[in-house]
Amino acid sequence: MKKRGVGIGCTWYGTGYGNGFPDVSSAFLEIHDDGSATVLTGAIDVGQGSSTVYAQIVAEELGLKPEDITVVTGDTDVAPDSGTTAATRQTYNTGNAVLRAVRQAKGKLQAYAARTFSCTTPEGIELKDGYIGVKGDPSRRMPLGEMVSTARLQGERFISAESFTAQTTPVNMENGQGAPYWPYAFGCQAAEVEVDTETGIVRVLKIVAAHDVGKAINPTQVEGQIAGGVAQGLGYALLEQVELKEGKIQNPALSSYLIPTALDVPEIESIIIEETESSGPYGAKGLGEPAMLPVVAAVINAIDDAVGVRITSLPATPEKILAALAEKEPERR
Amino acid sequence: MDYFRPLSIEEALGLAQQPGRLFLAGGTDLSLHMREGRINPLGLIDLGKIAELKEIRLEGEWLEIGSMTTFYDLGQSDLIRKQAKALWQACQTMGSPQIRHQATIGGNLGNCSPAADGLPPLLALGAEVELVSARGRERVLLADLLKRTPLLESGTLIKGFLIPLQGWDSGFAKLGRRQALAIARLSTAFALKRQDGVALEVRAAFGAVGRRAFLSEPLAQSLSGRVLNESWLEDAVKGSQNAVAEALGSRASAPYKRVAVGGVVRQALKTMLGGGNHDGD
Amino acid sequence: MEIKLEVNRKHYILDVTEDERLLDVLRNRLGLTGTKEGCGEGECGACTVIMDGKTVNSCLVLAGQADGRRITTIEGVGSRRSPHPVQKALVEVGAVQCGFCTPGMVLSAKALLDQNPKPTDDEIAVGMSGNLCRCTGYDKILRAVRKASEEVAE
Amino acid sequence: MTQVIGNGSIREDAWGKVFGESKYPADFNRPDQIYGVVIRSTQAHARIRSINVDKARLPGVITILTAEDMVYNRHGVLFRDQPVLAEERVRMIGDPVAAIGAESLAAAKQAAALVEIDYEPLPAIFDPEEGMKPSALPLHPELFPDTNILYHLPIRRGNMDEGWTQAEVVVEREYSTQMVDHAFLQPEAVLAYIDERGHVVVQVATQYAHYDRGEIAHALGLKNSKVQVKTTTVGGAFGGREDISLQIIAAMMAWKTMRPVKFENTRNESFYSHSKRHPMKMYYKTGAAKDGRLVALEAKIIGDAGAYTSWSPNILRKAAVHATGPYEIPHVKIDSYAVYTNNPYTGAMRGFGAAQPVVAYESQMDLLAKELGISQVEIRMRNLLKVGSTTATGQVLTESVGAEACLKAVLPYLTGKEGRV
Repeated sequence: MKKRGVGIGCTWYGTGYGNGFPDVSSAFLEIHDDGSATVLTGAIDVGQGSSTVYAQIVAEELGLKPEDITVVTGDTDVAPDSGTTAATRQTYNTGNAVLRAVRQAKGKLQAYAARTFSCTTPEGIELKDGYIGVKGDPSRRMPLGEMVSTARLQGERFISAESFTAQTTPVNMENGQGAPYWPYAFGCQAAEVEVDTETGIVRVLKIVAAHDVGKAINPTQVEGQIAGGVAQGLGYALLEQVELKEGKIQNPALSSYLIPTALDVPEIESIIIEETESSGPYGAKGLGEPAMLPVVAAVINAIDDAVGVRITSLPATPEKILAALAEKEPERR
Repeated sequence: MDYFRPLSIEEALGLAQQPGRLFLAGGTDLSLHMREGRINPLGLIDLGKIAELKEIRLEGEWLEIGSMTTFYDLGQSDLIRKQAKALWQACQTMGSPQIRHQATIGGNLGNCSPAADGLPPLLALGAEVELVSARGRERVLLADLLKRTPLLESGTLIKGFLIPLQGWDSGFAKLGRRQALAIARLSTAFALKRQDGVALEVRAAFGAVGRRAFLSEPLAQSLSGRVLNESWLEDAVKGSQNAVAEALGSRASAPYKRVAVGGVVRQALKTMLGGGNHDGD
Repeated sequence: MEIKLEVNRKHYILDVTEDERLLDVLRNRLGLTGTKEGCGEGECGACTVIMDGKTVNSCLVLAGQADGRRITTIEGVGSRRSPHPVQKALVEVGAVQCGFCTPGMVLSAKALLDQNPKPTDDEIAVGMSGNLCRCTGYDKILRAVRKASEEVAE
Repeated sequence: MTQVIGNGSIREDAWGKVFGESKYPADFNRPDQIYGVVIRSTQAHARIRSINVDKARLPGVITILTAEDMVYNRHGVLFRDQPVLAEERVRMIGDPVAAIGAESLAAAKQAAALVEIDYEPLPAIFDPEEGMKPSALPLHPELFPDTNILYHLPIRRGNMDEGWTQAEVVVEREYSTQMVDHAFLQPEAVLAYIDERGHVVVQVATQYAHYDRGEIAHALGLKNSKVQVKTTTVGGAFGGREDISLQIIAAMMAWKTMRPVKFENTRNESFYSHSKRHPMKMYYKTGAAKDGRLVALEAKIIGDAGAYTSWSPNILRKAAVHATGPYEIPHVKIDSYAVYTNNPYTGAMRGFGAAQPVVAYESQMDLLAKELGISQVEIRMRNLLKVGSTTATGQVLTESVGAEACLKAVLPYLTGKEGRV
């Protein structure tokens, strides 16, 4: 018989290296005299899309389009160290470094532009839609490239180097007290599953995933991280296991170490929650890792809801489910 | 290693006279076994250019399937869907689209993995196998062939399969660890000849329980000549569980499979008898 | 041994070894590195190419088996000036992350739509089920194929 | 008002990826390159009596590297406790022992099969709870002379006696999670060469090029400025490309032979060469008051570090800090341990120690709700962290605490079984 159940999982995740370890990101930036810019960081885009986030940050600050920005990463001869692409830290940490860098160069440009436009303060200078000019006075503006180009002929360069360091403290090794991580990301996911009580097979029918990311700099990529995390979490909950025998891996192949296929991952509904994190770029904090956590619990809890058995060791294989059912209903044996 | 691309069966058989040469069908398993060093043939005889081996056709009272027919071609064939439903069903879920495009039904038998998806349906459908070699031709019931060791004498080519057309319904289901790219952990095919709500004759086949796919005669006997109703279905489920328990003996997978086969059999029978999918509460 | 291949509409006569795979021929002899090797056993689909209109895992095809066949690799599908609808949709929907599975995904989707321009959601999922992805959770990939199918059907 | 932030800008790299133009490390070649193969330990724990390479010196073999070829033979993200190539001991199956460089991959593989390694098996530990016993043989005596427990974090808050007194219901269970692999789709590969400046250049897919550069320079005895790590397109990582793998061996082979060197893992080699996720055993005892408020948690978490340290202390710290789940619990006693064994070494993987306790703390919540006769949603709503909450480590959360907002957002999909998710 096939029985359905629903379950939820709520999780939290402290981002960054944490525990007072120096968590530093750096960025170099240059604004070119045609109204484009290049930013260099050591932060490697491993597929999650960090480089696009940096292009967006620079574009946002300079009033340009992301495609006007070149992001150079991962070449140690040219880019500064920005730490590991890990710990859900690259949007927050390197994002902050890039934001600081672009604001530093932009500040110089604003000061230059303020003189040009006889504006009393650099803060009165706005960069928008490819133009630089006086806020609220459309008559006083010019294309950004033109301003940079003019400045260039007068020996002005708009380049910058900046770093950002996350704030944490080490925990006390006697009692664990301290502020080991900042910021924390939160997520909650709900799963609906169908359990076949004869075969123990679990089919996941739907996942709803809500994640607090502070601010979604790129919502499409946030959804991408959520869906990818859900798929990995489903693999962890139901399928994957490195089988060891006296320390030797028994299934070192993708035909025996099974990850989910397109038919194993259900429809995923992503919900983005934005509880601003004031220390993050535009209020953003990370999502990469947290995305895979709640689904694991949601599925285990949904199995219990469906057939009344509590699986306490991952993965929740059909064998474990049938064995648990048999224990619950001895007449099934 | 030598590599041959014969254009006819005769040429292929001639090439196979030399020792150490293997017939190459789709190659999805053979090429892997070679890379892993499990086999080291002196020569490969690629059957891919012999058009005659790729045909599906009705011939009198028989449905003939060439050994080099791919799972994809079988799964697309109206003839197979109408005349050999269980086989058609097995072809929809075997491997992945890429594998189905390449793997052949003859290779499935020649490789003879315990989990070969094509064999339980062919067994249930009462298929015969046509073998050819330099020694001549032979037609043998698949069920009998699967009892031979080794399965094939060297130099023997599987020419094709012949399925008798005697009005059998059939159904297939399998159990894998995931929904695609899943090696069958258990598969079953049932065939049934019925009249006025009575199961005149039944065949029941199982795969991935033991060394090779097999037909369960006692189960078939116990289900034949009875009215098709709920208790027949439950007896089929229970009988399958007994058959699988017996076949697996003390294997580690036995405690799970001997129970789980119930659900798989139920699924195969439902698709065969109609009535749609049943859902719980 | 000599084989004749048509790859991306170009004809080749190549001298290959008997145990060479189509994947090796494409990557090492023809320099077509868009075809990826992820597992070497036909499981992940990263090495997917289209052979005579049907997708195959090029890691499971011996060079000899490809003799006389027409092959399309990712290098033969679309271009920056004129991307295939599948490629365009994958980019626009945000279905590309690390990208290692992407060429295989494009070819599976293209072959599917060539054969069945208006697939159902289930047919799309089945059509893409021979390509593993570890980053995207498939969600956006399947949406992109749906989007491309709507464009193709127009 | 932001213009670019908050909209789904298209990623530039996506175009190169859909056309198959993006280059991953295996897609690079250089003229005259050598093909490398690593010979890995077949023993979980053994002393190496001898490595005999005489038979492996076949035609086409250019070089055979062992530990002696390294200027400094150790690497590691926290402690440099992992040999680049095995010294007197191997501690896991898959430990790199030697590397062959040859004119072709086939020649390298053929030669690799002819290297004779004489192992003297040593007693091995496969269960961390066995490894914790005082009688167990220490696997890293140079770091920890008398124990295999390389990290222990106690978290103490409140008063446990008081906590259990307040508890109306108590649920006590054991949970365990398995070892898993990152299974990124692109197996490790690297191309190393000496450029026109005489610098060592390493093209690789990594999560941290600057770390790789430092470890390579260190092992080769070079300055950082003479080593360039150029990151190619990365085919997924998920933590599995944090510990360095083939980079140092390839760089040393190029440095020694002055020829480009290419290594490309098969999927099988990939499984044996990179870290895994920590299996954890988790003993949980949780108490809640009648109204559903959590009052006490006692948890013991044991993580299998495998053969080397990698990130284990940080991972078990993360497990301990997150053991309460996103809930405020006044009385807490948590102990987490990382333990060496002779299993494959474990390190970073998406979730980094916070992925395992999820199973335990969220199962406990459902079980407590059942005991108390309240809903799974209710028990969570009563305990979720909010602005102003204090965590088990005494940290006060001052802003951006979206736990309740996340739960509330999924509620419309959770209105009982009729409503369905």
